[in-house]
Amino acid sequence: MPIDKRVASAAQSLEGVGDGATVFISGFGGAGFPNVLIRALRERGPKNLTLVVNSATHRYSLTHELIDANLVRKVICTAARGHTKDPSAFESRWMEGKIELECVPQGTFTERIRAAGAGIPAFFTPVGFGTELTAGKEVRRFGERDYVLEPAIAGDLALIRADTADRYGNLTFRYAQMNFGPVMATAAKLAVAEVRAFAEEPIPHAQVQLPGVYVDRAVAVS
Amino acid sequence: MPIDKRVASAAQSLEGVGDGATVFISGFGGAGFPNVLIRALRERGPKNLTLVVNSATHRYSLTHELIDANLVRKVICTAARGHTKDPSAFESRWMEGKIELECVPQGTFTERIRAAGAGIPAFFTPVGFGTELTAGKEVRRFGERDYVLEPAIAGDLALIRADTADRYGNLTFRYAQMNFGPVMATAAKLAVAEVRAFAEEPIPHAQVQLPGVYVDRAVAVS
Amino acid sequence: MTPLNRLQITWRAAQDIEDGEVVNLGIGLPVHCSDYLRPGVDVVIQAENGVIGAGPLAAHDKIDTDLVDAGSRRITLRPGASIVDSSWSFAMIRGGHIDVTILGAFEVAANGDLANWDMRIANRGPLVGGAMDLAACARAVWVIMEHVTRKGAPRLLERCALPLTAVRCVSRVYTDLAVVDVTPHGFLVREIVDGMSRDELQAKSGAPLAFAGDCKVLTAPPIALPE
Amino acid sequence: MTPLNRLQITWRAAQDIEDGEVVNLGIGLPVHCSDYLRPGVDVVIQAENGVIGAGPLAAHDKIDTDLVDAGSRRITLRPGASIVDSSWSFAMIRGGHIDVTILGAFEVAANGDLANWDMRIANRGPLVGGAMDLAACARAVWVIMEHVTRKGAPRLLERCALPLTAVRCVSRVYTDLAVVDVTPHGFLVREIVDGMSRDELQAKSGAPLAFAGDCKVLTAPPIALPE
Repeated sequence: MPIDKRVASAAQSLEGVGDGATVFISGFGGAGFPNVLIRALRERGPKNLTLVVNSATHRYSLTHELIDANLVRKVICTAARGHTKDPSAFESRWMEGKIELECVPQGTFTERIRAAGAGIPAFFTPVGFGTELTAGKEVRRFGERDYVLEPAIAGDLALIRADTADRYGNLTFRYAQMNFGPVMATAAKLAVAEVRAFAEEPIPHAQVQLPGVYVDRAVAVS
Repeated sequence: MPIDKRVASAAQSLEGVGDGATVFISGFGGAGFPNVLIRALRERGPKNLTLVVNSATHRYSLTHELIDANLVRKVICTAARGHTKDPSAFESRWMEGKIELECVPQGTFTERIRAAGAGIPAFFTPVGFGTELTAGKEVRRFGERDYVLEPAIAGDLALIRADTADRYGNLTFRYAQMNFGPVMATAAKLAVAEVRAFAEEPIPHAQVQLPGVYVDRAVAVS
Repeated sequence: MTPLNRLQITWRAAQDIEDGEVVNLGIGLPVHCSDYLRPGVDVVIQAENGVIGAGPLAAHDKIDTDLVDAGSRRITLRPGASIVDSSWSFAMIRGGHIDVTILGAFEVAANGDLANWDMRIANRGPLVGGAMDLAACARAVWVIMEHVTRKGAPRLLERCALPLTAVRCVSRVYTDLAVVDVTPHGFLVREIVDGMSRDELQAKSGAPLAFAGDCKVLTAPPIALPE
Repeated sequence: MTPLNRLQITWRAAQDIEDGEVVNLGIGLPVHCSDYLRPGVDVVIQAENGVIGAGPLAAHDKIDTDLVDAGSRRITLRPGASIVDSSWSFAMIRGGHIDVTILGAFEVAANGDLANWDMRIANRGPLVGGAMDLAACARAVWVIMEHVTRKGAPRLLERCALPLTAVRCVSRVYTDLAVVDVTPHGFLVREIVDGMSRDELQAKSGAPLAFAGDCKVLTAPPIALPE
């Protein structure tokens, strides 16, 4: 049967997602947030999620809705500070001890995700050495520098945003929309892309920015 | 001064390359060999080179000319077997003990190069565990699998082949020409690209396959 | 007793490739599996050099020297193909994104150990390429090989004698005489060619064989070998 | 004695950016350095979110919500720009491909330790972003900050009191009062504003200052702060 990864609705694209899932959510700097999928996930309502997302609260992302709905047990992120004067939904729950937080330097964050998708269980990095974010981690000297051993972060579900998808799941991205999307798709058991539009024809090979091999389902949202 | 990485000749693109350099050479499966640069390197004639190249002897590559000219002290590669019935220039010298050989699984080869360009001194991989190619290397169990610690491979010079370059050093590749080129460029102190042709205008951002940040010099060869 | 020829072994292996899988086919015999997929089966063929979606060989007048597979064959792209660099290609392999790889082999051990990269040929340099990556990391590793060596020595063994490619990786072996699964309890024969007894097959194997309750006859349509 | 205002500090730092460099400018004040490059200096501005070659802010009628920098500002691309994913972007940073990063800071220690990510604000979550990656891995890490806190406490210290961003990473500090190099022997003042004595500057610093033999007057052209 010819490969076809396009599905009809965001709800359908999340079939099989259950409680306790580790969920990647793409987006950075205001671009690439899969907001339709985030809302569909909230409506689906799986509990005890671990979110792996650059920012626990970004003004252009709907990530906070998952937190507001009490679906989230833990957040792994690089930015946990809200953007308003008052504490965010995340910050309130975190201070109350209801949500666990792991704050990770951004390059380590993306490399740990890439590592999971690339079959690497752990790698050494100079980033974070001597800081409290790597307290307790294994340290080793290579040459004249000190490095920290960082483990991969694998996930159950990746929600990413792209511009177009073809039937094979190949993706193109607009400008800075790419950010964490590609590596998140590689590291999740189920990778779902929301796209502006489906490409009617296969995307020409030189325009593909993420091979469909990594994308399980795609849904067009406009 | 506006950035301009284009140089007039292959000879000029190798200025500063000296004895003892570790040299990456791209190319795999018949595509992406920087043969004009390889010949220019032979003509320049630095001695005691370490070549980091997928194949010590590929029928479409001129790598063997560097070996024939006795410029090579060591080869790090994934394929050290010639393609003719008789031993290759490399194999003869290797058997005579004149050239050192490090044979590396291909995914480990490219990941070790990527690691150098990405600031990672070492990473764990499952590939090669329990084989003679990883004998003596540090082994560690993560979950239910055994992994080997592999170090980065950094270089002094990368010779890579691409299709077009613009003044900023941005590159495009044709089909399978890409292979090791991008990671090799990231891991070398001096990255030189030979291209079919210079692009008169800046390459549109979505068509750039390797950012010019990684390319120091580009030479058009046709 | 009619052993399968080399292309028939390839055909047999290809019958087990499932719709929608991502498949990497080893250099040499395994690449021919793409010619024998079951009707209607759509797969993505990954080549280590970064071609994701390799198509058939290029016609002579359509050859492009930049469009090659890992075996330097001039190929085409199937619809939906893309091309990545070696770093992505092997991240894909090592990360477990290849559903099946089909590889040639010299020896397979009863615990799934594979020896397929180094025959210890005198006076020749080693050649490992992507063999270790594929063997260690594809979700399923299938082997295509003659059941015995040219000298008649078994290739299914208690332990590999040749240098290993990867440990405990092979799940299934297709030979000219049988289809053999590698299970936690050792080799389990799923199919055996017509006219060969179980004892005869065992005699050509270097490790104990168990036979599946529903052990079938291994058959393949006639396929002529090229001259 | 006329301390530099915040934009003048930015201007001063920008004067030291060399032609052809790859530069990452921190969120907040440092991004303004791109407005004050010396005439003829051509650089590549890298943003952590993957924009390689960020240009000026987009005009109001040219805004594209997908074209942003790491600070969510709607920007443009300069000629020759490209865009990579976060994995490549941070590989570029961690791999030492950024010639200079200019960052804001709370504290800098005499050994180059930097504290710029966590002020320990009560009831707020931590925010590290790419600060640790840039501080640990850019070839040169320059800091822009007021010489003292709002309460008058020094920010140049023997040891940082706030949580570290990276150890031994800062090479130069631009303040409203001075330009200070971090050397193996501690702080070395290169420039000091007119009318301020060395003793006065020392009194506003929490670690010993040495003064360069050719210590100059720190000056900047008038730049009005926005309302």
